[in-house]
Amino acid sequence: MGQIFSPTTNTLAKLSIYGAVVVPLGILFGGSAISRSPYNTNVGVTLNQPIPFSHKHHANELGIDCRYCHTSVEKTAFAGVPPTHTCMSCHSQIWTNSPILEPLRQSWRSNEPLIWNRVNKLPEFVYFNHSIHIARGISCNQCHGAIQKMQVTSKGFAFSMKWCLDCHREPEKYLYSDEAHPNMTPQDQALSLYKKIQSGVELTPREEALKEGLPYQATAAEIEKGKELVAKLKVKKEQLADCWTCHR
Amino acid sequence: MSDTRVYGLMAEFDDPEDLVVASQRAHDAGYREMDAYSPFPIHGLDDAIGFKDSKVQWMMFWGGVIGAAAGFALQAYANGMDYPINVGGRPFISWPYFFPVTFESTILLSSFAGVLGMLGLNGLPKPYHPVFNAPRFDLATQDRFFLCIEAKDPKFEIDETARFLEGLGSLSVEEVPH
Amino acid sequence: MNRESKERIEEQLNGKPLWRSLDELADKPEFHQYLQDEFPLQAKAWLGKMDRRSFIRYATGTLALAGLAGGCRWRPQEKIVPYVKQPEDEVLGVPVSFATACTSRGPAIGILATSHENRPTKIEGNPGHPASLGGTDAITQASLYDLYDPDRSQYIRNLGEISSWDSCIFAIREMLLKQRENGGANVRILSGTIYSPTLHQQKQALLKMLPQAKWIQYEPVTRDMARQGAVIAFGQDVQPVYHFDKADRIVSLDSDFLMSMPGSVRYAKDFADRRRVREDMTEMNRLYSVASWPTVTSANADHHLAVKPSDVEGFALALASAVGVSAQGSLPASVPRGWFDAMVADLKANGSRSLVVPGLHQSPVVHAAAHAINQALGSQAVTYIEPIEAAPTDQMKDLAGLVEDMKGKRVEMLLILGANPVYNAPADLNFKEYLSNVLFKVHLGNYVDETAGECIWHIPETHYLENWSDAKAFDGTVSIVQPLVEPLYAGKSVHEFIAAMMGEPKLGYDIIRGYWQSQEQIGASEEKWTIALNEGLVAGTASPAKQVTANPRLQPEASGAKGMQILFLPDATIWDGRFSNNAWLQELPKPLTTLTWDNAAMIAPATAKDLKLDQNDLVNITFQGRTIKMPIWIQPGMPADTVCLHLGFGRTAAGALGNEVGFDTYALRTSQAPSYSPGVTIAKAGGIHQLVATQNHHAVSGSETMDGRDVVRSGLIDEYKKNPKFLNPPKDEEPDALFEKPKDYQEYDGYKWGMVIDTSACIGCGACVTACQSENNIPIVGKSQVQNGREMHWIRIDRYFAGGEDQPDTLFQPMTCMQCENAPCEPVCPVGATVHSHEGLNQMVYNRCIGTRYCSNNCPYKVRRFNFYKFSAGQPDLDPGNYDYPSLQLMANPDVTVRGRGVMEKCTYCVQRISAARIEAKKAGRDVKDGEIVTACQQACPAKAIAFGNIADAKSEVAKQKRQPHNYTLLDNLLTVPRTSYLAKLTNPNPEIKS
Amino acid sequence: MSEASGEKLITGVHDFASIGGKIDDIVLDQKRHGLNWQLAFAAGFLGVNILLIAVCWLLFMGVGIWGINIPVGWGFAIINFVWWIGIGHAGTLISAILLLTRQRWRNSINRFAEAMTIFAVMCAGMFPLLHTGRPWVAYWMLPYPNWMTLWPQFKSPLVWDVFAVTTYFTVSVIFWYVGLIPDLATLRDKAKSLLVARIFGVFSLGWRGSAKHWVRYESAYLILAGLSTPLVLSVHSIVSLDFAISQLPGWHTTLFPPYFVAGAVYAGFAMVLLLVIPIRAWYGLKDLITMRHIDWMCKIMLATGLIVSYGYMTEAFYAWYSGNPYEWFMMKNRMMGPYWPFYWSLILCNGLVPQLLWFPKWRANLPMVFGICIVISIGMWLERFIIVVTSLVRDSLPSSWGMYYPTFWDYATFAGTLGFFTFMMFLFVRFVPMINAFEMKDLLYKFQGNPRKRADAISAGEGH
Repeated sequence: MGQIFSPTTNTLAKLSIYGAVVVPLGILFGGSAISRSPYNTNVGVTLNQPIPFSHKHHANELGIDCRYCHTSVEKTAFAGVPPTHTCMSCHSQIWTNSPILEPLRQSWRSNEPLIWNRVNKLPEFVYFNHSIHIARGISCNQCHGAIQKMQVTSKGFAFSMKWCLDCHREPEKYLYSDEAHPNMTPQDQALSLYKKIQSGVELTPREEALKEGLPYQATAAEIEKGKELVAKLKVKKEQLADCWTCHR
Repeated sequence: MSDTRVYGLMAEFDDPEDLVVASQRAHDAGYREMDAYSPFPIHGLDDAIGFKDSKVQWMMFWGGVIGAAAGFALQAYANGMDYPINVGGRPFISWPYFFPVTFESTILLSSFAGVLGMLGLNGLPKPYHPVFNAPRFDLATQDRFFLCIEAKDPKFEIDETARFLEGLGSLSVEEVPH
Repeated sequence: MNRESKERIEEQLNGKPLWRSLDELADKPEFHQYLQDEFPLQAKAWLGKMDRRSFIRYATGTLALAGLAGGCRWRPQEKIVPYVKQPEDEVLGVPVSFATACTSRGPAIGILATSHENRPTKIEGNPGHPASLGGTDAITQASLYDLYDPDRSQYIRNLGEISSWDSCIFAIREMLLKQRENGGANVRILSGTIYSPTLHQQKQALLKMLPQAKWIQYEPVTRDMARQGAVIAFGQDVQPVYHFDKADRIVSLDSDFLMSMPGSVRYAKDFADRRRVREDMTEMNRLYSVASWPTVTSANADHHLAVKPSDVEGFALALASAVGVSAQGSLPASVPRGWFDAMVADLKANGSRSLVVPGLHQSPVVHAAAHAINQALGSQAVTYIEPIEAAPTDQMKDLAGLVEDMKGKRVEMLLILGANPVYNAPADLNFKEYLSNVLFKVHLGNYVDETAGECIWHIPETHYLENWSDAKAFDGTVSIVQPLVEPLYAGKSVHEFIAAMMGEPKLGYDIIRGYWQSQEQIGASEEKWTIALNEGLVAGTASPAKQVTANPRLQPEASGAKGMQILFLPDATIWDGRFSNNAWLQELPKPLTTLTWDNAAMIAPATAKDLKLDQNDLVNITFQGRTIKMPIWIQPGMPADTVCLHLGFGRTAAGALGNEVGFDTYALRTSQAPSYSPGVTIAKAGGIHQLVATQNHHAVSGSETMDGRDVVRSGLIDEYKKNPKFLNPPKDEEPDALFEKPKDYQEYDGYKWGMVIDTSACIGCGACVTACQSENNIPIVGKSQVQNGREMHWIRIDRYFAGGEDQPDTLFQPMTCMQCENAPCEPVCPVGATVHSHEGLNQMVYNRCIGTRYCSNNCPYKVRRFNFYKFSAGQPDLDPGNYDYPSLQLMANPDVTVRGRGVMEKCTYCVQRISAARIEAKKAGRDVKDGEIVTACQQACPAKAIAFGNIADAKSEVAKQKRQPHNYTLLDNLLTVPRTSYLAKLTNPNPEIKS
Repeated sequence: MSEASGEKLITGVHDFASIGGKIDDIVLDQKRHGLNWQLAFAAGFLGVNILLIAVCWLLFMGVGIWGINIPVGWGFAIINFVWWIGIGHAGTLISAILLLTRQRWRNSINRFAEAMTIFAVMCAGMFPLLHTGRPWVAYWMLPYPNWMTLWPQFKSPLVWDVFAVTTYFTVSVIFWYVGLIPDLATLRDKAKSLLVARIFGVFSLGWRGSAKHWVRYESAYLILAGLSTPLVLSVHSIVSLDFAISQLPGWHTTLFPPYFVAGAVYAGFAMVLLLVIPIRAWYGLKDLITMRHIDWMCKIMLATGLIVSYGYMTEAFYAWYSGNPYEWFMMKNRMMGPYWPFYWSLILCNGLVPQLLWFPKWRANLPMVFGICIVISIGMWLERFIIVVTSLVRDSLPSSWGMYYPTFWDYATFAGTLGFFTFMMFLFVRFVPMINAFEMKDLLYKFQGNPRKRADAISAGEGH
């Protein structure tokens, strides 16, 4: 029956070819972009808490040691969340009638625990141990971001497996010992960062990055030192990246 | 000197051999911008209209080569470099283990290259084409055989060419409008 | 149901910690309201929910209970719930362990109970306790499940209706006052055997208050016979304590001292210690077993004879006269003369280092004879002590007396404390019928069981992990039972109950402390008390040996009985039925039979042929005019013309899991013939009942199936002395691998974990299986799934027979993941969910597994287990009963993922324990010490047959054992290079006896 | 192929138009599809629904609803997978290998066989996916960058399967479609209504039958065939490696690849015949799919059947000759173990019954051929059952032996895929030209010259 399509259909045909290439790629990259965005990872997303607790104020401005509240951080897997009692040890004296602390007092009176919204969460099948990381001098900020800057606490990094492996595969890039205080225990080193920030002493680039909660590229020299440290601490790199180190 | 009012002249035959002969003579007569149409491939028709092309073969060859390289590289990178894991004490990179996937990717890319190449070179998909304007052209996919000398051929001169085509023993000669 | 009432209650519940709230709630009207219009089960379900809430409240941080939910964000926001005031002694995430004692089976076994955030999660043996020495048995391991059992009694009930403690105790007091008028002549108290000094004292006090009252003890499994035997032999009741470490030649007269006697756990270790062959230690003891049914003990014997129950007596008497005790009785025809003479000679030759052990269910004469023989041989391996029961009596007689009184309407008030006579009293007493003559009946028990159903009042009893108490072990040593957790429900301990009943309500602690205040071993000293608690035993309480002399008059009683005989025995896992609802024990394959979720009439293959019976055939068993119908199980090693019935099944009020499992054999048991008797008839009833065993093939070596397979290796110690490598012949040609291991694995210089299992020491009891189940959150799957080969146990005990079907030698081989260095499972996994660690572990990563099951197909040892359903959530047919069930969530080990549906799992060498130890060592800047990591199976093993450690360290125990000449790996022809290896089984038969 | 035999490939008097008509009208004239079609299609549709139910229940409950267990980790799912893949192979073999070997007789059945391949592979492809414990993460078997930095484990035969089957499917579809383009163009030009014309127009991509097109077309088509040949051989070899790579007695054998391929072709041709015999009758295609075609297919079945039987013998012989107790026990267990009836009916179905095909008169007897094909299909399924199940139930350690009892859901899923296959086949028959029209015209021209000329010659002769 002669011509059944108009010339424009040729253009359509061409377009459809490009579409067949572009659309799937778009979906692929779009999807992965979303999955890496805060929408999925919650990085930097703050949650409503019964009390707008500020690490900035307590850890940085007041300079309270992390271990004052997170008592078991260098002893066990869990850092530990402070019982009401810990808060009350100060707040029975100061801010005793500030309205934002009412939930705290309420909890104290009624013996009802405060119920916080969890910010940092690993899947059930990942077994993370705070104490050993602290024992290697890994600063809190390495994983939790610039805690001392957080008015309301939020997630510092997306805990992706790749991100964990970066360090577990090449610990020498992340392990360091503080030149300024050579005979400080790793535990103290891990937690000394904040004191330095408060005292405003000169920070090394690495510490600067930690302070800002940014990733840091170790220099060749630092990596060399890191290697020595790895050897000194008898860190078994291969074993660090074995599945059962974190999954059981 | 060519003619822009029409796409070309279409001669119809009812026998494959006639078409081959006609095409041959048209070619001898110096026509170059022409094409022959048949419901099934006819041996020698391409030589008759003086057409040579082996690009498809080469595309498929290179498709295969790339497929093989990519296939092996993927495995070597994934299991050998990016995340080498000991499975049952096997070597990280082990070509016998990697052969099957390499082979399959070779075939896959090669056939993609072939088909896409074939369509591309043939300028398909192209739902609209002037030759469909020829009134009886729908028989070209059934039981008739056509020879079309296109207007863009320098030697094309509508009456002259029409006469030439009729001289080839065609059943009919018609103008193919744009 | 009534919505707002439920909400109101939930509010109040959220308000306070669980344990207090329940008690208080029980009195609130809306609570009754709610529970009436709710089925008890559902009521339980949401009461359960509270467990979880309160548990979350107590356990901050993430605990891996939710299984493999995958890491997506569209999940409810998780909460963190810290303490208000944190307990001084608690460091979050660090398990604490307390010394206490398991009294589930009566006599105490010292244990160390591990607790995570106030939840007991694991039970281990107490190395310092004589009855444990660090080992446990399956029942002790599984007693943890009893604590969290969803079907435990949770409310005080009056005629089935929820009631309150106050109204209950008020009613009892009222009745008691009335009864006091005539000195309590119409009051009876029925309890289980008393091993608790404190309870005994309370008993005396109560009887002082009610001089005319009677206190009866009854348990289906007693030592009545042993008691009578002792009286025959010594004129007084004494109890033997055996010292297998001092015994070179042992004769077991139908006893199962390795598994089902008080002290078995200890005995197993002492026995096994004498069978651990090393290059430099080739002296073994020798065990002769004369058994009326195949037990773990007879399976471990160097010489074993299967004889009818009644023939044991003849054998004992013959042996007695052979060693010079005046006794009449001739050797039964079933015992080969040559065999007997050789044995006697062997015993005499070893004199004081010989030992004869009678079985608890054997007749008094056998016990008496055994005592006499031991004395005649001057055996050093047995001592005699005061019985560990506080008040040993003839329980069967007392029970009969009680029934008489009930019959004569002389009983007005009956207190049943932790006993279940309605179910387990002998059939001829018709206990249930006459119980209805009693007006006022009170039942204190863990479950709303058959007896509770017949009583006016029921009070939930506390689990031993919930209460204060004390108990004697097999040698008289007293342990203080201390609680690890407040009672989950409105439970009362028997001590608290009696105290309250007598009008001086006290807390369990005060009662126990009060008693020991008056005992010189502790007295007022808080220090001694603390030591007793920390060490799990009261120093200096072990009963001293008594000097007794035997001059028995030994006359045959039962011997020479003709025809088919019936034999009643406690079940290997659920004992007398008290553990019927314990899922772990029900699913634990019974030793030798590997039967699960059932009991059966065991007969010998020969007998089966005579009676033309086949496996699973239903038969009518008629004994003394009563008949029950049950299936047949044909068991190699059973004596001919004997049918062996196990007690404890066919319960009707055990709980969701225990009801209607197996067949009630108490229906045939009479007070005259509680253990064995002739005069039973078996007739085919038509139809079958599918019995389910985890190992269906009686693979007998030399037979078609074992033909040429190099699976278990065993041999004679004499051979070994000549050529230690005789079980490890050099291969004619060593096949070598086609490929080379990756460099960094060859060069890795860290730990290399490995395991050795000594099959000479392994007694095959199955404690390791339950220990593993408890440690690794292994779900149970139920009968139908086991039948389909889907049981989930990570370690199994393979059982092989050698020799003929009638009296086969038995070989046990515990099978776990072999952690092969060239693991066949690994290369076939498409997603790398099972891969190799540098420390040599075959890692199984649940969260990566997509469940192709290819790894299992390719595993030559078939030690991988697959979650065909969401077993951890009780699918498809065990809901409730698994880790999604609120109360059972508390039982889960937080250091191990609870596996979801569709993933493969297997033994991990307890990697969570490895990780913990490794991290502690790293923090301390040292290496992990040998013995610092103990796997669950190794820890539980009473015979200490398992060694685990770093094989890279030549000085480690495991490395030493791997160097033994009789160390071999399984299926080494496949070049899998397993990290788990075996020490071949060596036996020490009497060369004089030609089999 | 000699002229003489060649002529027999088209019977009756035909010219280009009439041949085209015979094929195209089945699609263009929808009234042609009568009760036969409706019944067959209804049966297929029922099967599809069964499949849907079975799959939903599976996804809801888990693979536990099947009979699989430990030790038998693979049951019906893998058996059916191998069986379906095998059936697919005949299609590729016919279209590719016979094209390379210039077997002209392929032309009338290749389109049909290729369609069969595609649908068979669809059925096959479902099973490996469904049989995983967690199908929703089965995509982890594909290599894609992710922030777990995890990849498929390329040493696993299952990953090879993924690549082999997807490649096989893609290439088969391409090959089939390329073959269709000219015929779709024909339909476009013959269509009565504009709509139909446009639909075919879209799918025929504007094909004009130009000589230049034909040149590239033919070279591409030929090389595709050249690629498909090793492909089809590789696919079933790789499938057989699922077993051969493992250590299981009865699986761990180098014999598998060739013997699997032969078996595949065997089963495939049986299936082609099962479909062709009724359809050529229903749609009056006896002139184009002639008895000679059927005869040749029977001969091929006979040949491959003999190869397969030889495979069985070799298997038994080496089990004994190896002197390996595990292997020898495995063989004895197949013959005399709990599944002995399956083994011997396998020998009957695949070894003995097909021997009837030696006799031309049986090959010419359509009901008989049809029956034999059914027997062979069953036999080939049994073969996979024997390989998968009997090897697993009795492996190295007697302690872990078990049994395998398929459940209702196993059967339902299998029946479902059979239905799905029928369903697709009959949709194909209705909406796509089931015989390659342009090749038939070509064939006609090659063997008979231009039919019209011949007709003129005859009439001229009469003129005298």
